[in-house]
Amino acid sequence: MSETSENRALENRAVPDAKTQLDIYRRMIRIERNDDATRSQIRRGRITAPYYSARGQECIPSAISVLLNNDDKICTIYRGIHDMVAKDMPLRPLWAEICGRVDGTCKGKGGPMHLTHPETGVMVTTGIVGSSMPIANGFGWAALLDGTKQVTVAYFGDGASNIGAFHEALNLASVWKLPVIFVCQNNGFAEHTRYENGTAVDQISKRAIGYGMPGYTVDGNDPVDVYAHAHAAIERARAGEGPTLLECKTFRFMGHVFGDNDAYMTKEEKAAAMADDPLPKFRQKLIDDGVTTAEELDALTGRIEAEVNDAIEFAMACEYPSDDELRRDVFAEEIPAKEYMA
Amino acid sequence: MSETSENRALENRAVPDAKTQLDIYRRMIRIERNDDATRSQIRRGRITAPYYSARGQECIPSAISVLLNNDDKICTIYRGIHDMVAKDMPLRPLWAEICGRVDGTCKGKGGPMHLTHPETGVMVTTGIVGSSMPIANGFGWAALLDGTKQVTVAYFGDGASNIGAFHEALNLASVWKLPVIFVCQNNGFAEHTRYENGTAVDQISKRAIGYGMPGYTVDGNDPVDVYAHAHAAIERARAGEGPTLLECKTFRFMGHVFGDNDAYMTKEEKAAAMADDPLPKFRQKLIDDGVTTAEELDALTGRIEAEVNDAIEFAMACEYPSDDELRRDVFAEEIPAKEYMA
Amino acid sequence: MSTDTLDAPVVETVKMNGLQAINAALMEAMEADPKVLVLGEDIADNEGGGVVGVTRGLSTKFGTMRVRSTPISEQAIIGAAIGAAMGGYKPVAEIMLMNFTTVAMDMIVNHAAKLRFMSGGQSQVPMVIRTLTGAGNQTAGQHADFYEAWFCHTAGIKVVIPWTPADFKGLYLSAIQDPDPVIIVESGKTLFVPMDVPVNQGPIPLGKANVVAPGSDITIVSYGQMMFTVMQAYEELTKAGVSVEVIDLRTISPWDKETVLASAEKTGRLLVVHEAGRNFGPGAEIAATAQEALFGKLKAPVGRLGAPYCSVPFAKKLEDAFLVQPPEIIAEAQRLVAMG
Amino acid sequence: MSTDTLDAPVVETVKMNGLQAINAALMEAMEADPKVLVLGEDIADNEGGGVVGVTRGLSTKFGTMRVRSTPISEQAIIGAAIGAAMGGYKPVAEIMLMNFTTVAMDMIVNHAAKLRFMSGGQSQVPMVIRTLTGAGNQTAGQHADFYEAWFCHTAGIKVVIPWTPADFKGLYLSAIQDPDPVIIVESGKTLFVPMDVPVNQGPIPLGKANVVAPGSDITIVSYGQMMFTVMQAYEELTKAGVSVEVIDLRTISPWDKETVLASAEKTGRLLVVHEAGRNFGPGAEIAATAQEALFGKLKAPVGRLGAPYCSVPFAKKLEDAFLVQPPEIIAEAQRLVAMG
Ligand SMILES: Cc1ncc(C[n+]2csc(CCOP(=O)(O)OP(=O)(O)O)c2C)c(N)n1
Ligand SMILES: Cc1ncc(C[n+]2csc(CCOP(=O)(O)OP(=O)(O)O)c2C)c(N)n1
Ligand SMILES: [Mg+2]
Ligand SMILES: [Mg+2]
Repeated sequence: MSETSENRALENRAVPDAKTQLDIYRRMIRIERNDDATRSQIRRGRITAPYYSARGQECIPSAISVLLNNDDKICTIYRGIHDMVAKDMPLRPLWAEICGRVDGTCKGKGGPMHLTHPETGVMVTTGIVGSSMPIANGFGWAALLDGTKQVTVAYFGDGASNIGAFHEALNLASVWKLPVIFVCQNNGFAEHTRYENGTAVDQISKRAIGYGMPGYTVDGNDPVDVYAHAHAAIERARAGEGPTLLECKTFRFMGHVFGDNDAYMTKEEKAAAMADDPLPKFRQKLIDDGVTTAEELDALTGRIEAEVNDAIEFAMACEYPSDDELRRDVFAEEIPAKEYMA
Repeated sequence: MSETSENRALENRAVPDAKTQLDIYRRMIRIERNDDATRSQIRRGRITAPYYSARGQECIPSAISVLLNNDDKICTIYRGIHDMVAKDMPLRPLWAEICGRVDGTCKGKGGPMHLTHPETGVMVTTGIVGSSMPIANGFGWAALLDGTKQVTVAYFGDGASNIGAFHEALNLASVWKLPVIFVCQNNGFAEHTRYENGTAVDQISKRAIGYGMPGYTVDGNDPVDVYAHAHAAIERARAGEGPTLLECKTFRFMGHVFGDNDAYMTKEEKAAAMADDPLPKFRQKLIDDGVTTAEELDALTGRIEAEVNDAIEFAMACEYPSDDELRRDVFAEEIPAKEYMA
Repeated sequence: MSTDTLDAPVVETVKMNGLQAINAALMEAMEADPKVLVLGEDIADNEGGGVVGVTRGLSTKFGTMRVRSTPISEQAIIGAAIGAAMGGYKPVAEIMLMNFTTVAMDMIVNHAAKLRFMSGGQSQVPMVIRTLTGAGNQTAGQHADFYEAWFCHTAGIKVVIPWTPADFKGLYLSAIQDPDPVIIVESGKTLFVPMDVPVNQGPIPLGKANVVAPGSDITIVSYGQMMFTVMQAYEELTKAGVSVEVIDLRTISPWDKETVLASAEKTGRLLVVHEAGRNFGPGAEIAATAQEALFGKLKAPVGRLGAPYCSVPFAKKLEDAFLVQPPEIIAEAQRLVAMG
Repeated sequence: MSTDTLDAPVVETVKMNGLQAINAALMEAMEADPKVLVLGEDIADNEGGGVVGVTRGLSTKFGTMRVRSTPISEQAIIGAAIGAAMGGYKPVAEIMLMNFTTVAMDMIVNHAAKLRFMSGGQSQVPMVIRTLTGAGNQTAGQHADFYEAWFCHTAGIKVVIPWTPADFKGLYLSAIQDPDPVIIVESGKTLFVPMDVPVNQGPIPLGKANVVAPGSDITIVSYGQMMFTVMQAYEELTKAGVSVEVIDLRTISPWDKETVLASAEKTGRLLVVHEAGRNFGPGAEIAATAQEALFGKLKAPVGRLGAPYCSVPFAKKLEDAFLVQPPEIIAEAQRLVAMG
């Protein structure tokens, strides 16, 4: 798509091969099936937490995650389960967590907004707009000190690009040449506020100019476009050349939070956005390009549905955490029961 | 000087007429004489407060203030006495304040870092880096609601352009089209840190691109250049077209704070900067251009020195505030003596 | 939380929830005084009139110059409110949730609260900060904290946490016209439970506690949504023959020492209950003050109940354990009564 | 404040000021453990080694990858420290003055303090936040506040405020190796007054108070630069025949209840003195705890002295009136002793 005035168009556009495309699709459908199941469990009253669906945004973390190793890290936000699923976080502890069980990745103490799974690089999930970015820098600094080629991806929304933490983090990352990729999932809305009513620039990628780093506006619904730009950004980071800002344009089909009635958008714009649903489009392309067949994709979907169902059943069978958990993990050392209240 | 890539060069460069040039010079020499007196009083132990000299930066607020009306407002910072003096704040209450006397503009409770004088539009002086900008926006909003053509100038340093408040304030001002001029006095250092070691962009004015507002890098030691750009920014603001970012390049001759030994800069760069001292240069230009004579300028300086000396004498004769002041101005209603401690 | 409670019928006489009461107060204040402004994320009607609907209808009635939605920029929100307040207006700024005050603390603490003092009285900052918080909806560690103790410890800002819809109306009317900054915390359920509101509910003075129920054995002081829990305990204690005087503090800073101390002196026993953490919490100040003012006059030490020393947990079971529940209040009250 | 005190000779045995002691602790910690990092504004030697010189020499010795000067971006500073800590390092982050923690509260409170809990123990954030504050130099309303009460009220972060250079050395060594976030407040004069330091001063455990002087009539608890004032009062009180037990709290959260309560039980009287505001201040928690634990055992109410409810004023005369002075401590101690 378009690049900011300061940034030349991407010169070497990496193209995902057939296997990689299939892997991107696998991640996308895993996100979509998982999201669908989550909403259905909420409707049935089996989950009671607030839920921020990323339906419609599947392509972005999927096309990025195929370029990441297991030990590459992500810092994400309340609307971030898709980022984790794309990073191949296992579903059983994920579901146990969003159901508030002790076998959840955070023992039921964090819930969906604070899911954490260091084994797959899911380091921080935060509910404070803008806060994924400053922390991502710290992982970048650690990687430089360790002398590894690890990169960290910081995910955030378009609205988050207007908060102070964004600015401080991007400037610091650039001054320190940190291996961090700042990925803005621009879905056109911040809660109920339209992009242009909160953001004074037509493309968030232009803000990269102010930090002396490359910035690109990418079609977030096109796996090939996301892949090409993420590839360049990750290569740059691994080469020690510093951070990149990727603005990936997309849409969230389910509103801000489960139960949202979309009153702040028109039926037409929503319909237009949904017509650009990245999933069926990419599915068709894979078939049209001869990368795979409808049957194979259906089989894949079936396997993923089984994985999701298994995770749900696992979660529902888990125990709730003991009240003693309130005294644990406050500090490394458990707080003794007698001091509980103070 | 240069403009950012997104901003065309200024089209109609306003030129200060002879009278205006003289007025700019008057403000500059008033700043310089006042600063010199302040440092000498500190050396003599008659003032004990931390002092952030703006020696070298006289031109910026002087060339801007000739374009401001009395009811236009400024929000400035710890290094901001030059901004106030340029705005024609009277020197008696200023000196009484920095000497901690009850006749000071803040009754001795604020001191040099929090000088306030609404009668001349000196609304806020703050010691927190970056905080002049968000508050300036509020005055801008009030002016729009009042339907006046008042503008507000927010002064800040180059280092302050790296803090979150800068980002939030400039974005909001642009979205709301507020009549605010953001003036960065870029003196090349933030405390002891060189510009390029803290700031990831070669010109701060480029950050304006990220807020969809005009941004200019100006020679802060050239009154004619500052005047032209400030004129455009103020006209734009008064016309309801929104904010502008002006980066004015300059140097602070006296280091960060009184007593600074300049260990973090080279002798050569300091000498080079001082060779560009805006004061003697402008004085010579006024004489060369036939705007005035050396004698007239000397007489002006004499009058200003008398004003400064009068203010010092006034201040030194003032009373110290009563301890009851600790109970006053916490709230509009005075806290009763018996509740003093709680 | 439903977003539709604002549409519930508001009849001329009585029932209204907190959300409707605040909305009514804002409507009235904006109508009466053109200097009153409202700003915050999503607060105008184009953006749904606030995430839970508190500000619904205001921008349609008073226009988007007086009722402005903002970017997600809490420092800029509070900064704009400060400047507008100093410029002669009376802004009501929303920080969506109390945890998000953390990104605006400089503006609130170093500026809003201090500018009058630092300027020797020249600067006036008559603004209200509205913010919502409270556990009980499994929003976990970053969406339910009570930080009123921080603001009570900060000189120059008043702290109000109403319980009833009538108080919301009355305290909002006072806060908006107060010459100094006031932070009003909308505490969870208090927005959604309908109660009776006098038809022409006028201003209720800041700094005055409300004796909700008279009693003689023990004084229980609380505020915000914890008042619902206290009232449950009160019913049980009353049945058990314990005569409880219940005080709703309403304003936490400056708090109504006179009313609280007079009551504690009368009953001889004092228990403070809040949702904020017990450790270094607001109850500590009340207990410290009471033990000094009533030294030798109390029959038991001042009791304090508050959240344990940990973050707000996610799992419902843990959240229930985290929150002070009626049985704890009952047990603590009975323990204190049994002491002497 | 002179920036040259670091250059004063450090002899093998004894005298050292707080600044030199911290510098020695950082040197030792960085030498012994390659995971220790330092970051903050102006902290590397190119930038003068810190505004008052605390970090001088570190970057020259350990390089600017481990000792990094930062932009003026406190959120980014604390964020980078959090991520590095989770990534296996032990960062020591400087926030130049405590008032500037207000721009980083989200990172400190919602993240550093909570990540271990919210992740069910998976995330570890072993970091130290260093910050300087204190009135006495006419830096006025935005450069001298004590906010330790806020951090004590926040679960998951420890709060340390040393007085002596030896304590600085020992408490820093412990804090750097602590598995959890610790905020250490460098309190005004404590950086600049030389005192004796044991040559091989090792770690001093967090959470343990120090009984500085034994006594039998009253216990006075304090910390930070206010200890100097307390010691002046102590001398006078001793001369006047009042036997004072002085306790330097050192760690304010979690505080050493055992030592303080045992002392107060012994003397029967307790006075808490701090520079932070009295209202809703740290002393309230200590008083509230003591009145409960020692109900009926104290001969007088717990006394509290702290700053009045206003911003730090500029004029020297007002600053002196703002700060607790020895005569106030003496008068309050004698009042309490006279009570019973
Ligand atoms: C500091 C802060 N302010 C406000 C909020 C409330 N809030 C949660 S999500 C959100 C909108 C964020 O929009 P965007 O960044 O575009 O992300 P999206 O939700 O669209 O993915 C807001 C305002 C918050 N969580 N944190
Ligand atoms: C939030 C905050 N962080 C740090 C400081 C300490 N400090 C005071 S001035 C200063 C340097 C500011 O540099 P710049 O913005 O370039 O302004 P200058 O002093 O050069 O005029 C710093 C870091 C502060 N006052 N506020
Ligand atoms: Mg969005
Ligand atoms: Mg500078």
